[in-house]
Amino acid sequence: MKARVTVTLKNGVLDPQGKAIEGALASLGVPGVAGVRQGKVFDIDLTHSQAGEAEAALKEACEKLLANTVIENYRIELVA
Amino acid sequence: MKARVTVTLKNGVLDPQGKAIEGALASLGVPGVAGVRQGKVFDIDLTHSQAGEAEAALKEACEKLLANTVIENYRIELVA
Amino acid sequence: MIANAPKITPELVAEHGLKPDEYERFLALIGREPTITELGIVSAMWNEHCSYKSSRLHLRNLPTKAPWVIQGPGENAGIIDIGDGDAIAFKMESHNHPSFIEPYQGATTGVGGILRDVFTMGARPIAALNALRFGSPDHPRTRHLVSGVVAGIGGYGNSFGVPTVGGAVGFHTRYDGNILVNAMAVGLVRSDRIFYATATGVGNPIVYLGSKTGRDGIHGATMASAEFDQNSEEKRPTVQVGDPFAEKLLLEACLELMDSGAVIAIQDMGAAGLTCSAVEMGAKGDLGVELDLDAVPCREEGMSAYEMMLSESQERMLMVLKPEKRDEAEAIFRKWGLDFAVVGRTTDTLRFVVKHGGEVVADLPIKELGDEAPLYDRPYISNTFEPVLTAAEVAAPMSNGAALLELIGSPDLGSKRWVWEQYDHLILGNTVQTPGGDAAIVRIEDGPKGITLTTDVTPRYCEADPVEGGRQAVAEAWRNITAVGGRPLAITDNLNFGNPEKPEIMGQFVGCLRGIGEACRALDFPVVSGNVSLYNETQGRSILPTPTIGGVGVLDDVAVHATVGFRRSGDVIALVGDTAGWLGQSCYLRDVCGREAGAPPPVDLAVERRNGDFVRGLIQAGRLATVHDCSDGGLAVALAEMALAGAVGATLDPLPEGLAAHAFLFGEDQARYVIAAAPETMEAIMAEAAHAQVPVRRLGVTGGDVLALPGEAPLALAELRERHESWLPTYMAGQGHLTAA
Amino acid sequence: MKSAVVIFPGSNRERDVARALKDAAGSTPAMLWHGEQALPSGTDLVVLPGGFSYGDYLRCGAIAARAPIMDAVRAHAARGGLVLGICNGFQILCESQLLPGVLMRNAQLRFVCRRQHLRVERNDTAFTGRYLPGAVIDVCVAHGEGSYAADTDTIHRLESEGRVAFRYCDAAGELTPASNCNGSVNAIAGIYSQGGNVLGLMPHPENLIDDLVGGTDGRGLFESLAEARRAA
Ligand SMILES: Nc1ncnc2c1ncn2[C@@H]1O[C@H](COP(=O)(O)OP(=O)(O)O)[C@@H](O)[C@H]1O
Ligand SMILES: [Mg+2]
Repeated sequence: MKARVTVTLKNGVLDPQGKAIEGALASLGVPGVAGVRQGKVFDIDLTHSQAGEAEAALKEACEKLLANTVIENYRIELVA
Repeated sequence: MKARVTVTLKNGVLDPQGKAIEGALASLGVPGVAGVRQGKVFDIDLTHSQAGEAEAALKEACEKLLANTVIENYRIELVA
Repeated sequence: MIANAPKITPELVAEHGLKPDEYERFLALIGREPTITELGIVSAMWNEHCSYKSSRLHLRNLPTKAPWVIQGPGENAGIIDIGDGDAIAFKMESHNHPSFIEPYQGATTGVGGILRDVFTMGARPIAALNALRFGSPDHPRTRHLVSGVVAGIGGYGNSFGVPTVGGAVGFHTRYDGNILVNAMAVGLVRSDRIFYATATGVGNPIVYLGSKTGRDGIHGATMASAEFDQNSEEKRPTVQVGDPFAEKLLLEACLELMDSGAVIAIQDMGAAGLTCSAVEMGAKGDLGVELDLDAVPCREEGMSAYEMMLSESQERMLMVLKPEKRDEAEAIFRKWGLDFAVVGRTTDTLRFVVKHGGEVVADLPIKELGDEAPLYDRPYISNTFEPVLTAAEVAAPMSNGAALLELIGSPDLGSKRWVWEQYDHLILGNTVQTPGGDAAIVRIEDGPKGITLTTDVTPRYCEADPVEGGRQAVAEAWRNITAVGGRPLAITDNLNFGNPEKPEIMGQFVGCLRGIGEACRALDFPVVSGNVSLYNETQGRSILPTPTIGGVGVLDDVAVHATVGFRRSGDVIALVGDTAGWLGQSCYLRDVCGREAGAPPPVDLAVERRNGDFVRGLIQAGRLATVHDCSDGGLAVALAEMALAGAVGATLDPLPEGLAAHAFLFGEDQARYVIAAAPETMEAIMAEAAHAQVPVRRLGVTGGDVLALPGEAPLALAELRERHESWLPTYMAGQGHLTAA
Repeated sequence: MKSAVVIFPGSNRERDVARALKDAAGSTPAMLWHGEQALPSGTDLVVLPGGFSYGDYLRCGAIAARAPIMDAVRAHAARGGLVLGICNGFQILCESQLLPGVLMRNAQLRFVCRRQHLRVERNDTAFTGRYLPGAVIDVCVAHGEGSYAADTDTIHRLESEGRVAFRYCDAAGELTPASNCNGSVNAIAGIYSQGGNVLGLMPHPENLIDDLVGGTDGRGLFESLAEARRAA
């Protein structure tokens, strides 16, 4: 089974990376970019055969390690 | 308009971070994780009103800056 | 008149951390019910962090003056004169609570804040240090906290471009729920180019500079002063995120702006952001301030006046500018890509007026916000002292060598290389003494002058006897500077304690402060800046009293200094200072015998000075180049560190009679230095010492690749090194750990 | 020798390298803002210094590689002009495709600042003429993303064309796992362009130019440059 976990910054938390990229895109002349926020994705291979089990394991992975829940949200999707 | 750009490492490119996460999850006792690869997402606000224009701008952003196409692939999705 | 919604209820007042009588005091001051924005403002101004209401009374007793002190406490940083028109600005500050909640960002913003304090005064940062205290290594959060804090300190300092040249790391279960992150910054400024926070002139523009304002850290300052409880992990969204790149731009832009002659006054936005900075600038200059929040650059939409006044978004500054230089100033900031907005002006009303959306949302008497802040003479009780432990009451080890191996590989005494290798300690190309020595040495520009820096405190001594512990912290900082050959000039302090409303905690505070004051006076080592962090308690359990001392000294010729490592075979090793074999509160007692007991070693300040002056004189005369002070772990640990640092072993003479071997080797008597020099030089030194009535005792000779204690199997340096270097990396590689990204 | 140091907003070792150029190569460099379009005329050597050019939040050097001045640097390199990229400068050169490969996060996933031995792989270039063949020098590193990687073909080409400039090694010149401070492929610490006129390296020779501050093993690189210019 495969899954994708997407971790993004909570609203309101400063994103210096996004800010820098926004500035750079503007100076490179890419038109129409009004805001950028950067996050992470994790593509995960799982040995689970049951979706429920896989989701439980992923949730644990997010809470314990993948996301910094102080400032980040996460989303889990099973992809195959 | 909003878009999400996902940048992932090409197959075959070594991902030390993903490897380390895999190891850490194992020692934390999260079951069933057989592989992890880490990538980036960019959530982008656009002022474009036409999907075609937005996509062209995003493609330019990816080629010029967001992805290092030597080692990374990118994917563009318009979300709203 | 001021619109008043919502209604101010007692609950709301309590949520703002104001006690009922404090609120009454505020009501009396303004003569009407405050607006919510005003309540926010006063809660920020009157909390412990900004008002020093529990500590002010006692801080007044610290010596703050010396001929070389240019600026004592009260400005963003203290400043001392190091000659030739050069001055050093420095300060230390804590970011304890935020770092416990989010270690990486808590530490980054701590470093960012202290760097800003230094460059706000016109000084370019040239060095950073930090003092860290974590809980027991066995505590489930410790590894995560160490990893995040260290990565955060490095992440910010490395990117900003300042060398992190020293510090301290310790572990103790009393920090399990309250770690300490104390960061120190040191900057160089010409003594005629210093900038202050005092506004002057009526009608001058007040300018906002730097990053945009978001909802970060709202109530951060209140949080820093509130005791932790289990719910505090839910206060998470108040976490601030640091942006070292923005700070680097702010530094360059501010220094360029200062050079342009446009700046009248400057103040960084630290705790309680816009509120504290604006009030302080006005109050110091006996001026009123009017702010128009509609002009404040915001990162988020729909921010209220309350939120803007209390936001702790990082990398922001407030300045009063000469009106005629406004455009020039703006051009400089635009060049660096930073926000620049005129957000107010100085007035002659002595009122602090805040407008938002065309309405007045606050109108307060500006001086009283500071001057009339509550001041407490909190009751305190002196601690019951631990009895003196004699060596006979402390078990000897099976083997002194085995005990030494255990100590040198313990969490507190093991090498901190894993930590400081994550800090860029070499950038700027002036780090003459890197981490690993007694004090760091940083060359000033192209020399020949240098400064020497250290942070010190021994919390277990402070707990056992606050006065003695306070003295010892200052004495150790003085000694570390002396040990490299520096002339100690001044200190900054970071006073970390528990809840001052408890008389025994207040007793620790008062006692430590008395000890610090005595030592500073006796050693001509005044306090020029500092920071107080109280309420470091979780569920009623307080941290060990931890008054961290950051010391600064000067070297007239940076090439003439001493280092820790043995240099060659055949040198004679000697000990300066008397050894009674004091084992009370020693590392030996704690880490080998498993007891924390007894009175700490007494500090005789006159002896301290005599021994130190003697050692420094020899170094400065170019006659002595190998010196290490004796501190945690005593003589044996000092000798092992010298052997490891120089990769040259040593063989000790028979130990003195009449003193138990373990007391001689592991006792933590103060005012001692281990020195090494060629035999003929040492002979002359010992003769002079006898003449000057400084006790010096021959210990042995250097050479070989073992450390040979008398009557024991020699310890291979390789084994000592393995023990010394392995604890922290092994610990950090432990279960489930991943370095903070 | 006429040298120029490019300053990006987050550069932070530009003073260090300027001092090294002045002390060891006798060349006081022009300090060039990244927004400039052209190099001062007659520039022999362009240096991209260490730092965090634009905060380096995306990929190190990615944004800097697209700065206006980089077109001029490319043109200079194409003419055979000398270009030296140190640390962040090396990352920028790779992102600009003036050099092949990428610098990934250190294998241990931590920033590393320490003294580091390097093996000088050849001493017949403009950058290394003053070193003895096979010299082992003691300099320092200070980076979080310095693990050199490239596809096997590229590595093969670099190796067979003698384009590896420096490798991480121990004091004896041996390549050991412990001496490879960031897990770089083949312990690569620095590489040359095909023409040998562009050098990128992660370590900081500019911080080792003074006996008082750690040693002088870094001087050779700057002295070599000055000498190569005199010979040219
Ligand atoms: N957090 C830190 N940051 C930088 N350097 C550190 C840190 N912790 C310890 N060090 C360095 O390690 C060395 C030993 O530390 P310590 O045992 O506290 O020294 P001392 O006993 O002489 O005060 C010192 O040079 C110190 O600067
Ligand atoms: Mg010391």
